[in-house]
Amino acid sequence: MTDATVTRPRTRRDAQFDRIRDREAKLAGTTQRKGRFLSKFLNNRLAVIGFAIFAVICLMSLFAPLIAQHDPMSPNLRAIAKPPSAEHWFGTDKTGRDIFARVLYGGRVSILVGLGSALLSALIGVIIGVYSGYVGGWLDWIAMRISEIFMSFPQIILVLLLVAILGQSLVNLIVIFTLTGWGGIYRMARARMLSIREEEYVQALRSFGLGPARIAYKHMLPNALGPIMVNITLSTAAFILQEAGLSFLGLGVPLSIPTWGNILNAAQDLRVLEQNWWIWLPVGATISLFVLSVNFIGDGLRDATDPSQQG
Amino acid sequence: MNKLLRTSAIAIIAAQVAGGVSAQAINESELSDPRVRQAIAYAIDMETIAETLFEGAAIPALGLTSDANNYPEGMNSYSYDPDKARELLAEAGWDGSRTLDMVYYYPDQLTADFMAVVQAQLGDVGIDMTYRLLEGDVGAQISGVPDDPVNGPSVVDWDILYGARAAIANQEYFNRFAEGEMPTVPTVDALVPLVESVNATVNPAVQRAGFQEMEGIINENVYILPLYYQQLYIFESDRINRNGAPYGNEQYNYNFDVVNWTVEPNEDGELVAYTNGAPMQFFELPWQNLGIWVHSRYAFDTILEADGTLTPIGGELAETYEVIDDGMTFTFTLKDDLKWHDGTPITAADVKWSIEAAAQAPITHPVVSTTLSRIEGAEALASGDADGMSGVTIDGNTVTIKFAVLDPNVLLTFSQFAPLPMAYFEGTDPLQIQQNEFWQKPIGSGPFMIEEARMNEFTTLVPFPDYHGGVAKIEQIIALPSADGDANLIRNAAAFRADFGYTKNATDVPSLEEMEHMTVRPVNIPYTRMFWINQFPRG
Amino acid sequence: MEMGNDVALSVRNLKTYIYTNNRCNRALDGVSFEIRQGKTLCIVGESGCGKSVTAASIMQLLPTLSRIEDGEITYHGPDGPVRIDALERDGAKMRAIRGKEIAMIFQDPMTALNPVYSIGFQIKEMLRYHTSLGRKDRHSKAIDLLRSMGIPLPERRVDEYPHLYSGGMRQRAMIAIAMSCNPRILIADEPTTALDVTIQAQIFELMDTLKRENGTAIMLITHDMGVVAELADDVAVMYMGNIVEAGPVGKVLRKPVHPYTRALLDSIPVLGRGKDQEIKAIPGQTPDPYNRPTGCQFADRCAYRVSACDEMPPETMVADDHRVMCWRYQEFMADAAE
Amino acid sequence: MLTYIARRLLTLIPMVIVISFLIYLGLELTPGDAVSHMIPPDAYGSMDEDRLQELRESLGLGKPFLVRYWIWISGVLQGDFGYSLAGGVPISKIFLDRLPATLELSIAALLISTVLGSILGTISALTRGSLTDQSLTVVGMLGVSIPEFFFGLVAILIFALNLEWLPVGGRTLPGYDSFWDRLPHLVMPAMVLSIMMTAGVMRYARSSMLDALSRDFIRTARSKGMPEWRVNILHGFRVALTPVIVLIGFRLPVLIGGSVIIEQVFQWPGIGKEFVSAVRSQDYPLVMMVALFSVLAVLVASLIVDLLTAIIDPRVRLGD
Repeated sequence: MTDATVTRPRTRRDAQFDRIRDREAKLAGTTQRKGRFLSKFLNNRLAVIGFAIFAVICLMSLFAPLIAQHDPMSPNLRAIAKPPSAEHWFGTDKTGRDIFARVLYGGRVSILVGLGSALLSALIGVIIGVYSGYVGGWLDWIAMRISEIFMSFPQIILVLLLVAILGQSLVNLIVIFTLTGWGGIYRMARARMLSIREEEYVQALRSFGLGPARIAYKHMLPNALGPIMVNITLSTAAFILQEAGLSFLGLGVPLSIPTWGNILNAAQDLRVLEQNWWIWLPVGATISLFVLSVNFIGDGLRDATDPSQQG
Repeated sequence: MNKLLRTSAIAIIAAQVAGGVSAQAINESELSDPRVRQAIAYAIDMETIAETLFEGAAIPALGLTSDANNYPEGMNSYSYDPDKARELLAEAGWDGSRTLDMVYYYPDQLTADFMAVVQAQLGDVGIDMTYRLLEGDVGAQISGVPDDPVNGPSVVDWDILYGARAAIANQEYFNRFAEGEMPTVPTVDALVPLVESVNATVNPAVQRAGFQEMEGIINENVYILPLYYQQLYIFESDRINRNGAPYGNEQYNYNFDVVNWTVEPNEDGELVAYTNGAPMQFFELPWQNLGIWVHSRYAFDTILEADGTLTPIGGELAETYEVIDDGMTFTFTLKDDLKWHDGTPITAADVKWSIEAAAQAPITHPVVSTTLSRIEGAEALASGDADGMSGVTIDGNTVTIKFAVLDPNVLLTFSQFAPLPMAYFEGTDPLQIQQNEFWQKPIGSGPFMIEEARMNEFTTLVPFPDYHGGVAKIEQIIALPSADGDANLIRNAAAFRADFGYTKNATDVPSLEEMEHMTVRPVNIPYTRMFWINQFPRG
Repeated sequence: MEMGNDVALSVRNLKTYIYTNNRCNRALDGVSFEIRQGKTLCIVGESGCGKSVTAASIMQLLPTLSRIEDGEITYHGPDGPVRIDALERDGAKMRAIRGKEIAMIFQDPMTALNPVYSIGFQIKEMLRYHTSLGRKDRHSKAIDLLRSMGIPLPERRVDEYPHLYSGGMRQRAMIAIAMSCNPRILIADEPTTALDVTIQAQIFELMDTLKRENGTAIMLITHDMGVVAELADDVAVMYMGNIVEAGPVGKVLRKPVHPYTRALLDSIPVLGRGKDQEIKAIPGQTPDPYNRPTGCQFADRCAYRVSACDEMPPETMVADDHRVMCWRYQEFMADAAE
Repeated sequence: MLTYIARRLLTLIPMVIVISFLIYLGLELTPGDAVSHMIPPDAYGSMDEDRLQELRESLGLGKPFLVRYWIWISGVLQGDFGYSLAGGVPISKIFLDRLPATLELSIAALLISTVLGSILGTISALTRGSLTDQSLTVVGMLGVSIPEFFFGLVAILIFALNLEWLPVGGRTLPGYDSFWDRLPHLVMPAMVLSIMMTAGVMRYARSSMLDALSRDFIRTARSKGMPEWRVNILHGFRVALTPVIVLIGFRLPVLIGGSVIIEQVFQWPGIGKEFVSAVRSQDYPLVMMVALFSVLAVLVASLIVDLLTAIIDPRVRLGD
């Protein structure tokens, strides 16, 4: 028994420890273990919140036609810049379009751009990176040089250059983001492959006479998936922000298509900024929440997949 | 002023159009059928758009020119009438299978909003339309003319262009209707001689008759659909006192008597005024945008002087001037003791050189350039057969200009034309005159001279002590590089960093009006926004 | 166990739990022992048995997510006994003990030294906080220490960074740091595991010399029975957070009274017994630390298991300096005697 | 060291040449050129196309692509950066004018984010799991989740227009000659530009610090009885610093890129603002030089990072 005269002062941590200890004492003997990955992810409160927000925003955008009561494209000149009401939850914009509907439909495009470009660049980066990282040779050399060229630009400069060269359109924007984004994933995948390549099970597989493609994609790739997923989430966040930034410069998705960036761009007008908060605040908050949620997810994934991070 | 123009327009449209429209397509394009174009005109509720979206900062248009004196009786106002539009479309056999491709080149939000509204209104009568912003080489994309002036196919790759014509001379609105000049309209035989006639006379009555006839034909057939007249809005802070100087078309040079303006002293007791229009990288040649930038307004004087409506009213650098020989000769005498900002005298030789250089410079304003190209010897100079224009002669302070072809806008041109000091351009190819380093800190002739020019940051101007019209009272003008339609203009104005200036951007107007220290004055200017409807079949 | 005057440190019923991953690992579940002045106590056991946690508890160097639940750690210093477990973890009093009174060397000299500071800096840092030596004296003392640890050219090497040292040299440097303030107790946590065998011998020789010359009490954590036989005065055998057997080295190694000690001894080759010696692996596996048996931790792997083993056995004195935690040590002793 | 730097710089040359060729080729493929951008579209309808063609010829735009590229690249290699097409201003002059502004902004943002980010990240790591740590993490995440132009606009609304504490934009005004005069202009853009990076540095410093604190030598330092500040700062932070510096080094060019948008928001007369207008007006020589400059900045920054790492971390030897 601890001598009462010499105990250290209790801290917040002690209470936490007591809780764990008591719970363990109760559970002694029973076992209930989820997969380590899932349990770690679920234990990360922020990641779970992030995933919930992400899912809600995605689903609402996906089912926009069912949720939105108004056509996002149809102006109503008799209801211009009206504040939020029962009829228009987020109010109307300067042409009387329903902002709630626009945010939902805009989400479709913005998420498509963000997630689509991130997935595409991951696909390209992984396909090339995994193979060239494992096999090496001239393919690796060329891919490496190309990625070096792409990566020696500050991203925004490269994006602007490509916008100038390819022109402004939704498809072009996805292509541009993919072009600027694949390099990072490629290098990461390649580096992972280089280290995994030295592991014994790979040597063993090779001795079984499996083809390099099969070894690389079927057996090695799964071991590199964690960081790749993290990278996809972070790219998604970055691309969505960049889409908004390009809209600000007037070089983003054409204004005829509602995207979060295009909607938020109305805040450039000082009067809108000062007087019509509902035109920019909901969409600004949506972008930020969405990006935040993606970042939370990425963080959770990182912790969950990183074996070096215990506790 | 706004109201006034509108009521006069309405008075005229009260009369009914007496029709003479060939109501059928003249080639394979449905848009060559006037009924389809009329339907488009009826489908767009410009009145409501002007009132709501543009918050009154647009005047629904009737004709191409905004001057009601140019309209014949019985102009059709095409007031919003969707039923009529549907009826006309049905008559024309419009089956809705075609989606019109609308293009525009203004990158601002308001234009995009306007496009969205037009899209909805056209959709309402059964015309599907998509819109897109033109990028890259806009000029090439909007100006190609088909080889076959009736059947096309069109060179431009769109159905409707939303754009504008900003003109100082009314002829500019119609000149493209000359034979084989118009990218969107098959040659209209009735218009060809009319275009010629308004360009070949200095008689206002003859010109007016021509304009009226052309406006009538265009209105009836909707060859071009004028949408609204752009006004220009002069804003002025309560610190500025113009002391009675007039307000006018700020995009061009007019007599606004800046010498006599005053401004409330700042904390240090200095008379400093802020404006916008400072250069970003270089000062623009004042022959292109004739009065937009800070230097062309304050640092350069023109030969003649115009009033706020750009009607020439007297000499500026010229003491006296005269048009003789039925308009074929123009002569003027410079004031005595005129000086450039570097203190050297302004000579007739500077003027002659400037005329010759402007005639060769590639980006000279079209009206000025047309006038100059009609001077005797202009062709020889252009082809390189001569070093100067034989039609421009000097004698002491007097310059005499002989024209080979009559030009209706001589006085207008010279009221906008600012000579440059030739000494700085020795050895410069007029083609590359803009590329001269002179434009980092130009030497001018106007009431203010450029004190310091930090590109993209600010330009300061101070009174020119030797100015022929007296020394300006404002001690310093600080110009920031924001411009018309730039969001920064409003921010600067809100932060008391814009004491006077102008904007054409309808979005800016309410913002400026709400600022307590700001007064905004609308000015009618010749600037018409319109739809060019491509009436050639697309290739 | 008698409490002699020569006791440098006593640990009584120490319980240290680790709380990572929102779970509770009862890493030490009631451990008692003493370290005597001028003597070497070896703590042996498989990895994960709690040896290092014991050392960390004494130094109060436990990971953040862990705490001493119960028990006493008493340091018998020159100024009278100090209850270490009651001191604030990184408080001034604890810090005054660390390094100065009790010093520690670690398993991996590759990582235990800070790569961005020179060896000299890391020795002098210690002198600066625990002695009143001036800057120059500290420098020459650092050189002396390195020299006495057998590092060649100490004048030059004192300013070199750890990555320029070989493994063995790093551990010597580590010992130099630890010994710089003449601590009364030296805790060595498997100091040679990461080193070559030849280097091992040199390091141990060095430690033994220090013990003899300075009277330092040494607590040596190891899993190498050969080392124990060589260096130890006393031995404590740990298994899953308990000391299952403790006593003088001669008794414990020669006549173990706990089945685990026996199994441990049988599982390693002993130098000198020849090639034919029988090596027996311990059957079964150590239990999941988060899911411990309620009774004797070794029961699952023990040939002597009976139903009584489902309860925790008490510490029993076999002799006045030899104790064991086993319900059936008598049966075991009887068997062993045959 | 010097030979290493020289060699690294030499390897940059082929890289830069390839990149410049690719950019030149890309711009070549876009319709239009600087001349067509000299004319406002509203006026284009009445311009004399032949005259413009002459101007094209005189600016050398009519020559075949490879010839133009050759003229350009040989000029650059001889130190002649060419002239901006629109105004004929020497590009070297544009650079001299704009670069200080961009550097001033970038360095200010870099300083703010480095200091703030590493302090907050270290605090976060030292109080790991606490409320402070969690709030810092969430705030940091929020910082990287809000579009920066939006941040900028709201900052202008609040600090410049409502509170009138700071100017709306620009870098200087006539008579503001010293840095201190100009400082109020710098505050908002630098703060806004640094937000994202502060969050990034904080996050990185936290994990780097956590990593350092979990290392064995920290335990060694504690076992030596060192005070906590010394353990955390001298031993932990010092080691955690290396990766943070690497990150910051790599961020410098990103900052130059990131300032593109901030320069627009705050009318900051820097390279980024120039780049956007050059891209819009297809001023090839200028676009090329800015792009090349930014590429060089990235490559040189990575070289500097390598050198810095070598200075900070004695284990690192520069590759031979």
